Amino acid sequence: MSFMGGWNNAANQSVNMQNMAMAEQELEMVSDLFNRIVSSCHQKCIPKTYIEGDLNKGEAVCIDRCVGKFFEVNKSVGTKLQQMSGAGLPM
Amino acid sequence: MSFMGGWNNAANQSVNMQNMAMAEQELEMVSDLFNRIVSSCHQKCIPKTYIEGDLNKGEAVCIDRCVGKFFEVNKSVGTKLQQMSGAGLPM
Amino acid sequence: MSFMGGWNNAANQSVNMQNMAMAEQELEMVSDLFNRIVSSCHQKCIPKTYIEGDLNKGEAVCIDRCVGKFFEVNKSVGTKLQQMSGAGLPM
Amino acid sequence: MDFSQFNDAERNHLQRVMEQKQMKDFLKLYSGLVERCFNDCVNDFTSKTLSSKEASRKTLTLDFLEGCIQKCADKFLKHSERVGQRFAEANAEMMGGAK
Amino acid sequence: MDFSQFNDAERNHLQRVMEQKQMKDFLKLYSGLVERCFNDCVNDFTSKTLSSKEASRKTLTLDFLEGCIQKCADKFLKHSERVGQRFAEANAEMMGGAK
Amino acid sequence: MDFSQFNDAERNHLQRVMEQKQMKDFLKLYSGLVERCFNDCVNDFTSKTLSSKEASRKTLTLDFLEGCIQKCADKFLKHSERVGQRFAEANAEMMGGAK
Repeated sequence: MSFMGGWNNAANQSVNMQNMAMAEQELEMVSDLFNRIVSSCHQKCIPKTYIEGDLNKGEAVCIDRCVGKFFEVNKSVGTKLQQMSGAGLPM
Repeated sequence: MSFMGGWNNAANQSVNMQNMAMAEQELEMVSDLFNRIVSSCHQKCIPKTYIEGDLNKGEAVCIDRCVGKFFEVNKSVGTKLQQMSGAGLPM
Repeated sequence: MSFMGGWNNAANQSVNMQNMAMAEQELEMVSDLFNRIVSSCHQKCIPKTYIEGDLNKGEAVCIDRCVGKFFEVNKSVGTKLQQMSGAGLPM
Repeated sequence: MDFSQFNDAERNHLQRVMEQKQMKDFLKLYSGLVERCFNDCVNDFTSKTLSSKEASRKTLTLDFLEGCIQKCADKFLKHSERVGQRFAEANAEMMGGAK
Repeated sequence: MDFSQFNDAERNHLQRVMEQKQMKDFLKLYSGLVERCFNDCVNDFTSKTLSSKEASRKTLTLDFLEGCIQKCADKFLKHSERVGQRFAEANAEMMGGAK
Repeated sequence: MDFSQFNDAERNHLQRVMEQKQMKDFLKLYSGLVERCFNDCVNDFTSKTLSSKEASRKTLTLDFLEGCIQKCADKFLKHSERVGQRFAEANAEMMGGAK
């Protein structure tokens, strides 16, 4: 019964539209970040001469490091912007 | 009377929202495809030295072939993705 | 009392959805124009060798002129498109 | 797209959607054209206003024969129109083949 | 994202949002792949149809071993998949660290 | 934009729209900055983490004077701010001229 409960209750529950908008925005941000990483790391790691359809060893290692470094930059810039925002600087 | 019928009937007809969403998505896809072709074929066929405002013969022929080839690639990749999707591969 | 009036009246006023859609589209256009200028002028005026975090004199002057010229082009092309649109040409 | 599958209310709805879409596409064409022609034609920032090489001073008098911006805009519109024609043909063919 | 903070109605709502998002992301992957592989592989406009160097003629028979387009598409999908794996790990780590 | 043509309910509505827009624009600025500075500064994938040339190790202590990423981010924000000032002036002038 427990796993069915969700659907029975759902009709009587109210949906907090503001929370939903925030959750949707978070989903949007994660998906946007993913798409940007796919694009940047493709440019950095995959040569435009397509000799084979598989990823070779060098490309695979490059992708792993590229994703890691992109996350580092994303975090570092995010921290910077939050500090500025908190300090009341114009953005 | 026939061509007026549409507007008289419309008020009593229900709009299938799911069908509408699918139709809107199809419109969106066609328009997105068009914009990408405009952009790619401009890059491939139009030199950045603007000597004249008209398309010359070579540019016009290039555009025609570019649109045709883009459709070919679009179809080929679409077929590939459908096969993978049908085969249950992760995407 | 005057500056509070707005909020008291608001509940009884109807919102013209068509006007709102047009106003939102105008906001969207202004914001889109701004983002394109930021991107184009960054490409034109800021070298990719980041020697310092500040804008130097040359970069600052370049940005000012770049924004001015972008507005000029925007206006000139807008005029052109309006004339074509008024003349019933296909777009 | 095959519209015969829809009832009148749905066709009315899609009609409105397409009109909004056309407006949006027009604005996109406009802003894309400005961006492209600016990037291709304007490279000199030693002066405050567009040079005669960059753009004809007679823009407002419909004289679109001189200046890089004007030629670029003209050519881009003709390019878009030609792509539109070929696109419509290829799309119709694809739809025909799919039936 | 932490879903435990939401009630069932909200979870149902987000479920539908995520399904729509997945469909949109798939279409974006599709169109991005076409654009990228077209731009990288097709540079010859002296012929009307794709050359064998640009794309294998046997596309429809699943023979994806020849032709630039096919290799490019294959590689791009594998690239996206690998980025997805690393992304999920890095995201999980970030979320763990934030608690 | 001239707001005097709207009634209070409409102004309230537009107020909310603009607040949402500002949030979206901020997120766009953020992601655009990350993408740009990553592409311009990070080109070495022989190491797993950012080198000191790519980014200062002291990022979290507000030391934004060293490292390509930090300089790029600083410069981009100052660039955006300056474009914003000139944009507001040019926009006001255009609006004034249109009346």
